Amino acid sequence: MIATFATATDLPDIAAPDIEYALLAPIFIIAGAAVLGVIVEAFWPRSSRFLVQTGIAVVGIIAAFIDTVWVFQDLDPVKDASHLARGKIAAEGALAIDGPGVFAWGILLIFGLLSMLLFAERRLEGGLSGFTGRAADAPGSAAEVEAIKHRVEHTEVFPLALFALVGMMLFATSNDLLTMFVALEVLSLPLYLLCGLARRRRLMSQEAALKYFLLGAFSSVFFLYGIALTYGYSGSFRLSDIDVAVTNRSDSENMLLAATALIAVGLLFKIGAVPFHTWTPDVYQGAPTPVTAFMAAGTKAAAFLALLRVFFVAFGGSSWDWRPTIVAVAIITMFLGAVVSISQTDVKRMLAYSSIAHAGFLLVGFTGAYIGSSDSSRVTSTSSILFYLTVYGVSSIGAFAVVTLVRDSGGETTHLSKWAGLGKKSPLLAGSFALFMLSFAGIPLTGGFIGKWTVFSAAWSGGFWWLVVIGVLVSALAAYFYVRVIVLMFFTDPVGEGPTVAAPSIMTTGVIAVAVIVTLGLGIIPGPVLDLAQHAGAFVR
Amino acid sequence: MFDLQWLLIAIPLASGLGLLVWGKEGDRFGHLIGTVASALSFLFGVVLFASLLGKDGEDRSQSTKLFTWIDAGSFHVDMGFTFDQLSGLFVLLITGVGTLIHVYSIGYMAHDERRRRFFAFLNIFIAAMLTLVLASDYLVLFLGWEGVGLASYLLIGFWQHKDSAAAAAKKAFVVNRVGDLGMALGIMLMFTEFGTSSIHAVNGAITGASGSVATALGLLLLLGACGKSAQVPLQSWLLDAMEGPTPVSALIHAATMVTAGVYLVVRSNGIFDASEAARTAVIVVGLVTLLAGAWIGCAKDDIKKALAGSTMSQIGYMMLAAGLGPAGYAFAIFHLITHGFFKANMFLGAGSVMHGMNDDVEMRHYGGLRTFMPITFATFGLGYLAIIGVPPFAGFWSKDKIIEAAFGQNVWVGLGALLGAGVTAFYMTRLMIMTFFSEKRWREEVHPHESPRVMTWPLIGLAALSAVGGILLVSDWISEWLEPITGHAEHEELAIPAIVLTLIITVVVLIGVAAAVFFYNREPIAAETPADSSVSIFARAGRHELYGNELNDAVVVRPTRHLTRFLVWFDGKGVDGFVTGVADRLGDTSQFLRKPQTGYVRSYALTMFGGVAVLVLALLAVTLA
Amino acid sequence: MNEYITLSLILFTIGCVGVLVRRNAIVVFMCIELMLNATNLAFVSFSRQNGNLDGQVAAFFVMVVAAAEVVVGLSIIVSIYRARRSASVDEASLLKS
Amino acid sequence: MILSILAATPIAGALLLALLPREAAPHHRAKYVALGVSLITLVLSLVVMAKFDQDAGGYQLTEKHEWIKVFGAYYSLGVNGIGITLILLTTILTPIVILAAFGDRLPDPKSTNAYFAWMLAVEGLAIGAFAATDAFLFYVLFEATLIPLYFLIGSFGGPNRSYAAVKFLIYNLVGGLLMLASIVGLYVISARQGDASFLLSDLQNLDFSTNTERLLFLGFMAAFAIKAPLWPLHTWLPDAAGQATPGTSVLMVSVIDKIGTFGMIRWCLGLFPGASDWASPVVIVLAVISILYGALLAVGQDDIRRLIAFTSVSHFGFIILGIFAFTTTSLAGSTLYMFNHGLSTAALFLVTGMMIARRGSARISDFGGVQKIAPIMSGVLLVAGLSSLSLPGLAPFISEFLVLAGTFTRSIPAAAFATLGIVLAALYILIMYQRVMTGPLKPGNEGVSDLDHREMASLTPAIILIVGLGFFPQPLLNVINPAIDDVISHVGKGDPAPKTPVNIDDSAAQEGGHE
Repeated sequence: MIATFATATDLPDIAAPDIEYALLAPIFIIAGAAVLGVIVEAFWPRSSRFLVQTGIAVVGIIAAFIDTVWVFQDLDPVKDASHLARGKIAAEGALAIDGPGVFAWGILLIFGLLSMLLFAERRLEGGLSGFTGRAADAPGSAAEVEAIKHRVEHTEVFPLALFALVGMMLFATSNDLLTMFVALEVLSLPLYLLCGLARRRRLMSQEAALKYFLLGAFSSVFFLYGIALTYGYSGSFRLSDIDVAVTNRSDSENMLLAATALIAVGLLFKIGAVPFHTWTPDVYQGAPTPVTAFMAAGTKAAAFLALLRVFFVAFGGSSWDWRPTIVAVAIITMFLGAVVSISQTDVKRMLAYSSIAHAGFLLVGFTGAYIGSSDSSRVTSTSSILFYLTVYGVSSIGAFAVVTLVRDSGGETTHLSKWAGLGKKSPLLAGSFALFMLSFAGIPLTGGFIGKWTVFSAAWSGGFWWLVVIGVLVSALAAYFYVRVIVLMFFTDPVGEGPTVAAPSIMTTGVIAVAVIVTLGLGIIPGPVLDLAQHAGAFVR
Repeated sequence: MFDLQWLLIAIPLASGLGLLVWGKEGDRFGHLIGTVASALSFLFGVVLFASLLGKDGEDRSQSTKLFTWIDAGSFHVDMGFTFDQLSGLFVLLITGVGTLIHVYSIGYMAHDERRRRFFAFLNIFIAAMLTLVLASDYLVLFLGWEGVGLASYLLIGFWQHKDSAAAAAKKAFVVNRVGDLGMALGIMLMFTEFGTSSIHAVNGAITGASGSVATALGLLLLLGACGKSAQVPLQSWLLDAMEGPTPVSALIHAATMVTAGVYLVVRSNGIFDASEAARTAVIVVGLVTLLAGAWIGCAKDDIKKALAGSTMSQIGYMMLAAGLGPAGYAFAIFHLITHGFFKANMFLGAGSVMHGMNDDVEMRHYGGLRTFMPITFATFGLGYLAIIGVPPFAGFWSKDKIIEAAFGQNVWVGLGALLGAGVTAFYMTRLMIMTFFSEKRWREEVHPHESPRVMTWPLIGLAALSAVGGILLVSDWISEWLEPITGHAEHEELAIPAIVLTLIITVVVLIGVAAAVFFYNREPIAAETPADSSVSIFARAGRHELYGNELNDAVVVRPTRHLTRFLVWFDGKGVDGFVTGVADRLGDTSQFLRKPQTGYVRSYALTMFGGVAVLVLALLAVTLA
Repeated sequence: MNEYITLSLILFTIGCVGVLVRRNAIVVFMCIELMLNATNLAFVSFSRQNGNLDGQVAAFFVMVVAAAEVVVGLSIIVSIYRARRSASVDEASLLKS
Repeated sequence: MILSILAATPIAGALLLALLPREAAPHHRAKYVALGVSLITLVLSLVVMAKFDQDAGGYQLTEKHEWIKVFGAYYSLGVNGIGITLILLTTILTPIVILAAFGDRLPDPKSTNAYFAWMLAVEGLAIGAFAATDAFLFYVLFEATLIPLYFLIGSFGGPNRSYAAVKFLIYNLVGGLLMLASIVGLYVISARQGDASFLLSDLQNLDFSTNTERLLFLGFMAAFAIKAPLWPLHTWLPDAAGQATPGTSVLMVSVIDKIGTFGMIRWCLGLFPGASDWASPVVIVLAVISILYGALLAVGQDDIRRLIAFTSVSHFGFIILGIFAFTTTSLAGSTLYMFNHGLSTAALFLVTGMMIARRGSARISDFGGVQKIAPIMSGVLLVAGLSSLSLPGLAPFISEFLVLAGTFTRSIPAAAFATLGIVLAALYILIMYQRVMTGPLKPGNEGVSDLDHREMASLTPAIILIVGLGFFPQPLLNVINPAIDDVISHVGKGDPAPKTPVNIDDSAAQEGGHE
């Protein structure tokens, strides 16, 4: 008894961790919004729930964004850093609230906002959202019919999306591998579910969910094992500690390399790099288009931030070991994405392959591994990728928004042949889609061009001029199929009565408009955003 | 006053362009304006020439700079003209004969609804030809050179609705282009060598340059001359050129343009004096053409083509003379002028005959026309006497001098020239017999009649000139007149006295005449052209223009056509095929690479697993390496 | 010490092979769970080796995550099963090439 | 400022047209708005010409604003003699093209606005590209011109137009992207040597290692060699020209392709003189091949538009030959050639386009004897054709001769082979003219009417310029010469001196009359 007391009293008192709430506020806001959404889900009357959920999500994201801007502004530069870096390690070292991370928060929130607006579009399905009424019902069953009759809707999509957003934000800023793993799951699990919730073509949607889930889990296990090996090697999850262990490494080289490889697997899977891309086309095609947009923009951004952080901070010391391999991956990814998309007949699949190709271009910037120097303000790998992600994310959300509007009796018509003559039917819509295509192709006066330019310059700065040459050749190849779509829309006569273009509500229209403006604006005056990305500086260790 | 010499060119040029743009309203008096323009130019030329006579030797070369034509980088060309003894003579010849032919054409083209355009083209020709002879820079000369080529193209093809005419026009232009190739390269060489292409400067500085440069320049210019003057090997276009209206044949393809080559050689005497080889080449070309032309002239039954062959041959004489150097330049020009008179005269005469014979050119359908068109006969006869070189007519003096000079150069050359004289006599006599003598062989629908006055007066004028043209030689006036330009040549003595040679020439000429009479006055001439098989090998070769066209076809035209066909194929299958081939391969690759996307999640997992393995191994490999 | 790592590797491989060869979605999923637990074993043994607790903490995190994964995974698989009356992963192959 | 206004005017016009309501035939408004805008631009360009000081070399009317700080890219414009010549060409041709295009029958009658809007866009972007003195700005404008042309070809061309459009775009994009790689390289290098800057003046002060310079040069050259089609990269041109409307072809061949040759002078010679010198032998050989190859293929064509396209391949060969001969004479010739070729090709494309529209076929073998019923048309075709075979007295002769003469001083074989081109030129033009215009009227051509007043009005300026510049090229050459001297002195290769020079003034004095 006494002993127990004694032991009890002897216990060292656990110091309460101090959390920089001010810095982390954006995450908390989104998480709070998500939780609030769950509560609303429980208590709010069904009739007006959809609107309330939309409101919560939108308001939450906007608030978080404003706060993010604030946080970004008063990140104080790090002393005695070899090169410019802002921010600090927070939450007991779990998170690094630094320039790139917060910038990533910003764009993630923007992507989230735009996607939420697409989620909330209800005019296309006759007053219902694009998500299935009751996921539990088997497709085509009586229950489903009846659910549609009573206009049941899954309003959980909003909290789910918000949770995924939280995961992404954590992923982008997590400073130790364990947090990173948790964040990875937090962002993945809701997406698995969201993928299965399409209102039309539910079989495909569920299949997409299943594939995404199984393969995602599979990859995250490798990621986890990589973490385990790293931990075994360095005895810590902290990126900075790992860095120390890596820089003055002595023995058991191979274990470190295996760890590096496995961690890379998890991250490359998320960004959809070859040979871990196989899920991308199927999931992009099967998932509800708004979800696809969200994934395409958000997941890629978050995953790339994590990739940069792990490899520049933790494994920066062994960059000469992993760079050649990543270069190979980059080349294969660019090439396969570009080539295979040539023979695609489905718009969403084609966009999926194009996203693979873009992952390749982003990897080119990444392998440059040019982290800048304090004296010159040259474009660094980090800033170039941040800019590229911004442009690519907005453009692809816009593109998918356009996809939601081209419909026939069976819902969206994603088969390319149905898109013939769209330019005659509605020039504005086709024009904006063409603009996104040109931006993907990297034609000047669009943001995509500046993006390509930045990643290539980063690669060259890193000494990979020949990789740049390969890159430009592949982008010429990639341009071919974007151009094909334009030919289809403008120069080809419609088959039959041609596609019908649904009249969207202000929300989808707004999304497309914003996407167009951003794509053009970043093409003509990219200066401000580029300066922000430069201002973000390097990662904090 | 010489500062206004550009007016010589400007007047006909303005009139020509004006007539072109004027439109239908101009049809009524377009021809008059054209004629007046040419006449004005002639009168002004006479005035200038007269005042040139007034000056003493040094001032007889009057240059003016109109404006700077080209000044780019280190290349500088002035639009400048030089009116001197040589160009003066040409101005008179061109505008004089030109005006007469304008007058003649008023009648000849009376019934052509495009007469206004015809006169416009004639004026443009006059302007271009004057530019050619007045130019004081080789590039300006080239401007006129190609200008006359254009005019000849337009006029040969004037009756464009005839395929043969259009083809002949194109042929003339293209063959001339080959010559111009030489000209152009020559001018470039001058620019490279001397930094200028001013005629005076180049001919002055040539002595400072290496002999090879002089030879190269000489040969390149000779190539140009061959093209313009239808000398072997670029002779083939001239006979086809007879598709053009007869006044054109008279003015361009007999009197003036075709002699531009001779002018070029004489004008470039500095260059040719500096290169023995170039001169020899000129002589050879002249001699060959002389005989070839004569040969062709003997075999043709088409009156215009017979005359064209004779033109070739006569220009051969001039070339030959020009090739003799200072000894021959003056005589070349002399023969050029006299030939201008009598050949224009005979062409117009032929035109007058055709006018009376419903534009039939086949001599075998003529015969006995002397009574029906006496004036034409008379004038033509004078021309005939002049060309075969019967004293005292113009041709006698000029040709005699050339043959004499040829013997002075080399006995074989002399013999060739002599033979040519005989053949000339033969074919011209044949032509006279078939046309004006012998029995009538007309188609029934034709009613021969004399041409209107407007056509006969020019004939008379030219006939008179051909008769008295010889006076230019009185006390060697022409040689002395041209000496400042051509340089002095002391007259070397021949083995035999000149008078004897003259006698020999006359005898040879008479033999030629006799032979023709013997052959063509014995039995009646067949109204139908005998088949090739029935005539002698010589006649056959002559009819086919010594197979020049066949040669061109075999050597140039057909190979080019084959090459073109091959290249078209190659461009499609080879160059473009490569590009499209790459595109196709990419398409196949794409189809192939989408196969692994089977849709089976386990195969995806397998791919990923393989990826993991590869990645790990790759990293290990990199570090081991 | 290394024996534990070896064991975890063996378990991991077994799970991996299972994922690759089994048809039934449930079984595939369980194989993934097996791999997760193999990882846990690795964590714990490394934690022992490095002499700090982080690895064991990690193991707990992984369990929680695994639980969450089960929830999501099963729900998806069940809905698929309802739709197709089969949980074979090979039948779900509408989306391809 | 004036240059910005000059470039912005057509762009603004294009936007205006895009905003105008799409009205059904006969869409007068759009046409006249487009014509008006292009005429205003012409006037503005004349103002620029007036402000331009001919005797002073270097860049004038410059303006400079920071654009993208991180890249060191500036919005920086300025013209030298070469730039202003080509700007003038653009502003002169556009009204001609627009006026001639009034009659074009478009696949979709409601798309007239778009048709003319794209044309104006091309004009504006081209002017910008000619005036840009910042490599990045130039690249952006250079590539941007692809988009309007792509739509012009793809939406308004013949039956096979979309293939031609895609081929055009991809071909040029490949070149453009290779150039992009070089642009990136320039950025990295200039950033290493201080603050990044894309200003021409700053780039010219960079020092490259030999290999770097050559690689960067190749990137630029690839883009320009495809744009100004140099054998064997030419195959996109015949297809594009064969499918596009005449107006589009003119804008493409006469204006946009000139950016290629222009770029060789300003950027290849300007930034990489050493590498240009290193590459010149190969380029010269390719240029000579282009001259003869293009001419021979032109002889072999039956489609008039493809024929003209191949003649352009040949002519571009001359231009490139002159550029890489590195003599003031040939370079001045090339620059003048760009202007003249623009005019003569425009006249050819437009008049043949009118013929083709009347006959309903572009096959030479379908025509015959048209001269009888359409004398004016045949006259115009003849003049345009003669200018294309560079007959003395017409503008192209002077430029071609300058190119050849300049090249001759550098390399006699090159010049000699190139000169063969003038014979072939006579072949392809005269054969075409003979088969189309002369001979008896071929059945099927009865409907071919002569030019109407609008068409004559559109063609006359071109013809007048072709003839006028044949006799008085100096106004242009005076503008060009100073710029050429700058380029050559930058490349650092003087003209070869004459071997036995003539003391010009001495001989001139003698020419004064005394023998």
